[in-house]
Amino acid sequence: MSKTRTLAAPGWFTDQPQPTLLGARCKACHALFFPPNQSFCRNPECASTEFEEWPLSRNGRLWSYTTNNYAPPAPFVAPSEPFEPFAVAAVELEAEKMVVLGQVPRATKLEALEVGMKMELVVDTLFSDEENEYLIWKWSPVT
Amino acid sequence: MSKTRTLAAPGWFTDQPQPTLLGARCKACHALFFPPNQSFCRNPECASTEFEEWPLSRNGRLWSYTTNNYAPPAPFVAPSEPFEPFAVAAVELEAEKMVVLGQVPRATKLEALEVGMKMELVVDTLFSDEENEYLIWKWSPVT
Amino acid sequence: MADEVAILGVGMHPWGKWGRNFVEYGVAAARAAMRDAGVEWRDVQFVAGGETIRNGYPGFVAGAAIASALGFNGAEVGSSYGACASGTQAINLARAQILAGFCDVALVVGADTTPKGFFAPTGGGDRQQDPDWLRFRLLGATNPVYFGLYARRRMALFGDTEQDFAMVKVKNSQCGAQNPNARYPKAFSLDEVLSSPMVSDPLRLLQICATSDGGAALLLTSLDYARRHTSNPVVIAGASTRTPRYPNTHLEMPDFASDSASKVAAPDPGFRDSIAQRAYEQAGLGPGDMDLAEVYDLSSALELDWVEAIGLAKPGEAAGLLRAGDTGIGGRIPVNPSGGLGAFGEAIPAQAIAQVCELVWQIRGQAAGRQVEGARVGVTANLGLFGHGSSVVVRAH
Amino acid sequence: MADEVAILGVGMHPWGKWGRNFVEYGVAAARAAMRDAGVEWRDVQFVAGGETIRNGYPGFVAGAAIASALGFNGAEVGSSYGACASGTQAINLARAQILAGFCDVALVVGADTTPKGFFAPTGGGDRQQDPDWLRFRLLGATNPVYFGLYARRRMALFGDTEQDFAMVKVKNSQCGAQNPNARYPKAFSLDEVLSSPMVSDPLRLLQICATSDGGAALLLTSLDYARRHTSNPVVIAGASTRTPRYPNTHLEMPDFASDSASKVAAPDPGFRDSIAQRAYEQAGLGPGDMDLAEVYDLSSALELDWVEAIGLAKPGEAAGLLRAGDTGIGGRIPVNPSGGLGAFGEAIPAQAIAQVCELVWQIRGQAAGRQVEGARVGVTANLGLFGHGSSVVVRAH
Ligand SMILES: [Zn+2]
Ligand SMILES: [Zn+2]
Repeated sequence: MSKTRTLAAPGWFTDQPQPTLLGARCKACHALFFPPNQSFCRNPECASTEFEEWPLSRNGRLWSYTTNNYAPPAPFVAPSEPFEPFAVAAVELEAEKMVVLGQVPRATKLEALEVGMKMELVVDTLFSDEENEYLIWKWSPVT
Repeated sequence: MSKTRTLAAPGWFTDQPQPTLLGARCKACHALFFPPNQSFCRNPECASTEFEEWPLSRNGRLWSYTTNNYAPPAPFVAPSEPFEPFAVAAVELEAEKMVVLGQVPRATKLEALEVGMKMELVVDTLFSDEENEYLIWKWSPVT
Repeated sequence: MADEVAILGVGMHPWGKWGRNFVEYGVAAARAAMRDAGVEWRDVQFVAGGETIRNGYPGFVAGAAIASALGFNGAEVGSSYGACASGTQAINLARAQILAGFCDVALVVGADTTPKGFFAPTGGGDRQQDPDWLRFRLLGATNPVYFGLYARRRMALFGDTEQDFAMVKVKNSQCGAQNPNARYPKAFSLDEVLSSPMVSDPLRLLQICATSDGGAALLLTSLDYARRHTSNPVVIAGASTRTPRYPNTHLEMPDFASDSASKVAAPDPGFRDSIAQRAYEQAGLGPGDMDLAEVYDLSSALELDWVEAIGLAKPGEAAGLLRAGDTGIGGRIPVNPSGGLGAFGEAIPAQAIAQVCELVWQIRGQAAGRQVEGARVGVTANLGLFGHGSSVVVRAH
Repeated sequence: MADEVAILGVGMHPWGKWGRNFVEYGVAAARAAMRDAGVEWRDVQFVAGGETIRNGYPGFVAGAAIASALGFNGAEVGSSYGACASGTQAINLARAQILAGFCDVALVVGADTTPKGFFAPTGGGDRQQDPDWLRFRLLGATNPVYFGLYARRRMALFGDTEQDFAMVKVKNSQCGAQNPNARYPKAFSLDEVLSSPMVSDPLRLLQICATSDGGAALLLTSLDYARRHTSNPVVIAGASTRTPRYPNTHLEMPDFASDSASKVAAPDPGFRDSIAQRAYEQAGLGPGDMDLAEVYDLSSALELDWVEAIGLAKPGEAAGLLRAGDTGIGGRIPVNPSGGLGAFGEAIPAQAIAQVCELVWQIRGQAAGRQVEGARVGVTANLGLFGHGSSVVVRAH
């Protein structure tokens, strides 16, 4: 039986029609936020509490990267046993002038990463349970 | 099968040879404390951290009393279903110059209580599970 | 006498059971206080938050959580916790920052979102070392049990009656019915109070305060800053966050026993009587100078204890004041003209701040429907678990 | 320039993994600070506690819990929380109480008992609304992940090397080996650091700070009071508990993203650079006046970020200072002569206070084995989750 593909963070990203992070844009001052679940506009000159969904750039430059060589504690769930190290990337989006974190797909070797390189958003498995394959956004080098 | 009689607050009271609350007495300044699990002498003129077990008076005067007409929330466990209201007493110990709380046995009617009356310490059921009858100190009018 | 700071603005989010995030109430109260003061958020230099321990990490850093929601403006920040005294701790923090010359404009905010029913100990598990867990487990000693013990003690010692206690609720509910921020806008009759279900004898459901969602805020400034905005500021003349002196011979919630006075004599005054005394000393005023008071009516009967503890009546004489109408609107010394916790319910980090809001509205003459005529100076009193005294003296400048 | 208070006494409970109640460490540190000051507990008028959120109710009311264990003496009390900045919030509270004239003698205490391993979010359950829970769930973003990102960024931007980062640890461990209060009394070699297991590339196990049990305390007094006890008090000349200005373009732990600067321009200076600036302003001093600094080396590489943020080097030049030996004992501006968090580990409410303890010992010339000769003035810097800046300037009077 195939598992249900389930977004691990509904509303934060989509894979339709293509992998995209969903920010929130203040309806009053147009300030952008990610994650999108904002109750208040955090621009101190703006008292708005109304936001609209705002897709973020799908590409950016690698601001920095690192690894988890040991399994993080719960509530992290490893996708496989034994634990395999993986990389985490921080990517700078030019238009949005912000840096967004994401895991790097397991297939990408650490040696393939370099600060400043072009990265693109992909959607990949976070972990699976008996019924669901949970999906998450990740940052992958542009090939 | 008979249940094991288990003290619900070991070290705070005994039923041998007779029901008695066990305070802690500071070895340096002789200040008394209840409950006995003190790490520091709370007399501000004393820096001692050493205590000895000190039995408290078994009798006192009823300082005040009240009832629980509704079941308290967890971690309270009612001894029976449906919940039966019960009284709680605050008893003043003359020698110790302190007031100590305790439940009143279910058999005692509220009307039997009067501030100032003589009370004595008894040991009674707090609640039971499949293996244990948990015991607790209670205050009962002297008959 | 201590130096004074101005309360240039006050604000609340109405209290109730709204089920939203506590930050929403805090932001609403803060914005109301800034509007009331005519001060912009960008001009606020310090944010003092009263913490809530029931709302995850944002609750622990309430000052920063609310500043972030308002939009970080580079202000300095602090978050304070002292159970029901948290609000006074936050006031005391902000007041001293101003008086020490570190800032001119400080925002004090408290807000909470509360669970339903009795307050139970936070967190789960078998916590044999936690006295707040053990009092429920071993005694079933809920908060109303302590209120019942105090009430019954008054009946035995002073001859107070169940009708006296019910009259406190009737008096305060008349005020609450006139307060747009109160949770219960209903004036109860004596009969309704006395026919509500008994909870902890001699106290009935309508005499025991509920848990509420709500928020309250103050905009505090230096006197110099205030004078540029208004010709008649209301000021904080004294504030107390005092702890007990050992031995505290009063049986305090959530303890199993009072301290023993067998080896060290009980202090005089005792803890409760000492709390407002500290605020009076700073203000250079005494109980006789007060025009009104907001006190900690967790139960109707407890208001009478506090009327005595803050020196408005001698021990045992508070019920006499009540019967004479002295503590009602129009009386000699109105107590809880806001409606008190009986009309609001507890929103822990907000309640000590809300007491100060009411004094400000009264002193400005803005308490329509519950106005204490000629109010010029008032006092608040309050107490948090584990020895947190709380009292503020507020006066017209 | 702001008014000053004296640090008449300092004290610690040694840091380690003792597994006892945090109150024990707090009481030991407090008693050590009072002994150091020659002040009796009965003379303490205010207790400011840094809270711990991992030790149940007593941790939330740390000020009262420690005052109670010392024996309630009627002092006023406050408990402050701002994550790793909690200690500076407590200092700021106590300092202002003294400067506002509310008291002459105040005790500041922080103590913690920590769990083993990585810090994980507090509490259980499925907390889809809690960013501190979600960062573990969705990203596996432990604290070392953030440290690794910052370190790799330095390598790319400034040409720092893995050896530079390891040298920070080597330098600090030499100091820690001379500090009787440090948890790790061992001077590590470059080889030992570089052969320890990789945790978050480029950072290895010996470059990432552990979680510790420990306590630290200060006895603060008015200058007048201090002069009656000593002819040369050490004083707090400035302290900062600043929040960011929006947008904060630095990627802060535990966030998923930095703020966007697309609609509102990033402030200048940025958050980290603004923190010590506030303390310098109060002190009327600048980075060039400092003789030493204690900064927030959660990782070895992070020390370099802080050396720049507090103005001891221009951006990108901190590794140059390190290589030249400028930040070691005997260098131009020694950094973390205590051994830093690398040698102590994190005891959250104690660490900002411990930084001040070290500055006092250094300024008094009591830091045997790690003494910075001629130390007269120093600065601390630190940061707590959710926007809590922390910095203190300490100097000989
Ligand atoms: Zn906006
Ligand atoms: Zn003793």
